[in-house]
Amino acid sequence: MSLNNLNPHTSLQSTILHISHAQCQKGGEPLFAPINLRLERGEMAVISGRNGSGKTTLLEAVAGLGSFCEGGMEFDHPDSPDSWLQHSHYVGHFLGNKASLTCLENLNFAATMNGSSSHENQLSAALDQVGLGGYEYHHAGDLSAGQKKRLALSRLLILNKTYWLLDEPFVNLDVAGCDWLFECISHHINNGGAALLTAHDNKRIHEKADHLIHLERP
Amino acid sequence: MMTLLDMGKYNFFVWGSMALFGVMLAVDFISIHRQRKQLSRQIKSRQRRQQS
Amino acid sequence: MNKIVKFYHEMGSPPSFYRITGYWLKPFFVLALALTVYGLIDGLFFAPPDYQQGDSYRIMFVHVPAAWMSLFIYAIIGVCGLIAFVWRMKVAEAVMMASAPIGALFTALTLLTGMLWGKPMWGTYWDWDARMTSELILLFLYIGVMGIYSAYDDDPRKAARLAALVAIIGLINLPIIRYSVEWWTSIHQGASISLMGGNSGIKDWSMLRPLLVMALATKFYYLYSMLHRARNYLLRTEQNKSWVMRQLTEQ
Amino acid sequence: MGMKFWVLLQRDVLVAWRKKSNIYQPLVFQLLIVTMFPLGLGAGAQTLQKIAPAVVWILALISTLITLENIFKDDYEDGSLGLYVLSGLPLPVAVLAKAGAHWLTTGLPVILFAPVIAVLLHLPGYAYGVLMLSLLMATPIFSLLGTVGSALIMNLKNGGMLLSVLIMPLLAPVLIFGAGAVLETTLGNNPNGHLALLAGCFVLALTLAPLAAAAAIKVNLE
Repeated sequence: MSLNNLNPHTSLQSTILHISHAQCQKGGEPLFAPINLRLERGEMAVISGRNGSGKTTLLEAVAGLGSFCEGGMEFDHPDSPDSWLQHSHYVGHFLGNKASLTCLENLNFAATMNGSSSHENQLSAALDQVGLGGYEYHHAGDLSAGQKKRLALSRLLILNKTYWLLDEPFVNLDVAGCDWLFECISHHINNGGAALLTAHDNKRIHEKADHLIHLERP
Repeated sequence: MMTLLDMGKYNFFVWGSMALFGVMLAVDFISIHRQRKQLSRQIKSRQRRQQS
Repeated sequence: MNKIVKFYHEMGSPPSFYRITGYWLKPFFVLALALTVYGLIDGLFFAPPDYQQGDSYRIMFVHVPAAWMSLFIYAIIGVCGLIAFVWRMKVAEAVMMASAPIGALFTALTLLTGMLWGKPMWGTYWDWDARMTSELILLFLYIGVMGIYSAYDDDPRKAARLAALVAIIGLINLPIIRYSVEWWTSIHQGASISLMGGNSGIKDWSMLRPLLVMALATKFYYLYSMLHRARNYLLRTEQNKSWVMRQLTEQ
Repeated sequence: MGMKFWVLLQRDVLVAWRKKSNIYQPLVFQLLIVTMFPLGLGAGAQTLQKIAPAVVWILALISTLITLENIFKDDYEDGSLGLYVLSGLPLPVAVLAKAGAHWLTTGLPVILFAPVIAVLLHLPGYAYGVLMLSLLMATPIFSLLGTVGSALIMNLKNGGMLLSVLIMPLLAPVLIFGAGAVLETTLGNNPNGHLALLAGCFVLALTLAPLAAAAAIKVNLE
């Protein structure tokens, strides 16, 4: 699987994501001790913690689908301050594929919703890259768990967003998939992208991470 | 005295309404206090659990 | 002027709201009890019988105040819902969720006493009269608010905000319901002697006095019951705050 | 922004079209229930005719009510809610798109199917026009209020019952005006009063429901 036609990122202004002593809560109880993070382009942060420590809740809060009960986050971007949604994409535990739509339709929907061009060949090229070559007209519901994960990850290749928010991306992927994903993330980082992901059993990603956040009890 | 209480043939309806009024407000009154007692017991035991 | 502002600020913060309203509970209850006893005795024994309905109209002294209360309390729930939703005030959430049960109770009381009054007056326990129908729909509004709150009982803050939203939607909808139901009955069966409409015709002060006394009595009881539940609500939702423990150990 | 609105609407119609069940479900439900009325009331044309306006209307309302629950529930469960909530498309506009898609896939078939139910209940011929017109104005209201209800119970496992309790008071006036219009025509009077008020309710729902649903989604996502 070649990575050459990964579309280059937009102009390389310096953008920084600040998360300052943030805490999330579930049922009125704070889930983890306050955390701080300063994520710039070209960096990767990995969040780890035992099950139920609030990794997904934290990632959803950063993506904009949830909220912080303490502290908060700012995204300072030179020309448009509150454009976090334009610069980030979230692939969550619930992958976001519509079961009764085909892979192409799912991808096309995600692309148009985020305003990036969606030519047929570009979409199928992305599907090839994630190893879903022949599955363009296959219903997303009939795919295996790993293939569904790949379909969700293929969105990242189409929407050129600088900040990738991935919730346990390596789960359900086979060895080849993990290698490809590791390769793809590193390529994204080297090209001036940034990634914030949760993973707890993958040694390789922990070594590559610039920031390692472990969620402690509150 | 009895004539005073007699509401003509509407005894059942008038006294029924009054009884209903009394009973429902009493139920509300009792449920408040039961809720209160149960709540303070619950909080105190939680406090003891946290200190121990 | 700053006395009022200070009072407003104090009522806004849960611990001082809890402490201040603690003193008002006893007086409200005593007042409510006294007024009820006086109103009922006055209404049942001293008010003259109605020339048309004889003594059955005395149910009005319980039915009409309850009906007024059911509407009055929903208006309060709607306003508190608006405050709680826009300014996220904990005390407004407490007052809203504390008023809902007592409001539903008064609505149910109105429906039941209305049926008991309907039997002697119309000959049937239930008649789809304009006021009774909108009272029944009001009961659904109350059940809606309480239902959405208890559905999300794992996260009290979110449950309160959703209940506030449902209360606001209900408040906007209330006049529409009353108007459409009024309009609907006026087409089908002409203006029957509606239960609540009857009292506006009362000229006799000795009939009106017990009614107003009872209306006041139910208001005081509402305040007592609501403040009590609001304090319980604050205890429950602020459990891990320090002031809760202090308050409990004092009493 | 308009493009995103159409894409979301298109996707929803496509999903509904692929999974034909929620297009047929209301129609089969109506047929199922309408056959019970003659069995219960006897097949006399007079009795059926008297209740026809109300029954046709109530069946249309209830059959749409049961499909309202999963307007947002499906999207919440498979995660695609995040795609359009985080896409920069204003939430009320997204809600409008969802309501429009739901209306196209369930409201329209209910309107087209209503005459069939009316024939089964001996509704007089001259009332069909007003029936279709009143349903044309009412079914969008069902969809719009449905988005509010569905957004409120989005992450509940068994919220269907609660949705009906929340929506019923809002639908009461719509039912009064809608069924009233059809009833008036069967009695030979002029239904314009009812239809005008129904149109009023429609405009109210069109403007307020998206705001309420958007607020409910924000609260539910927090």
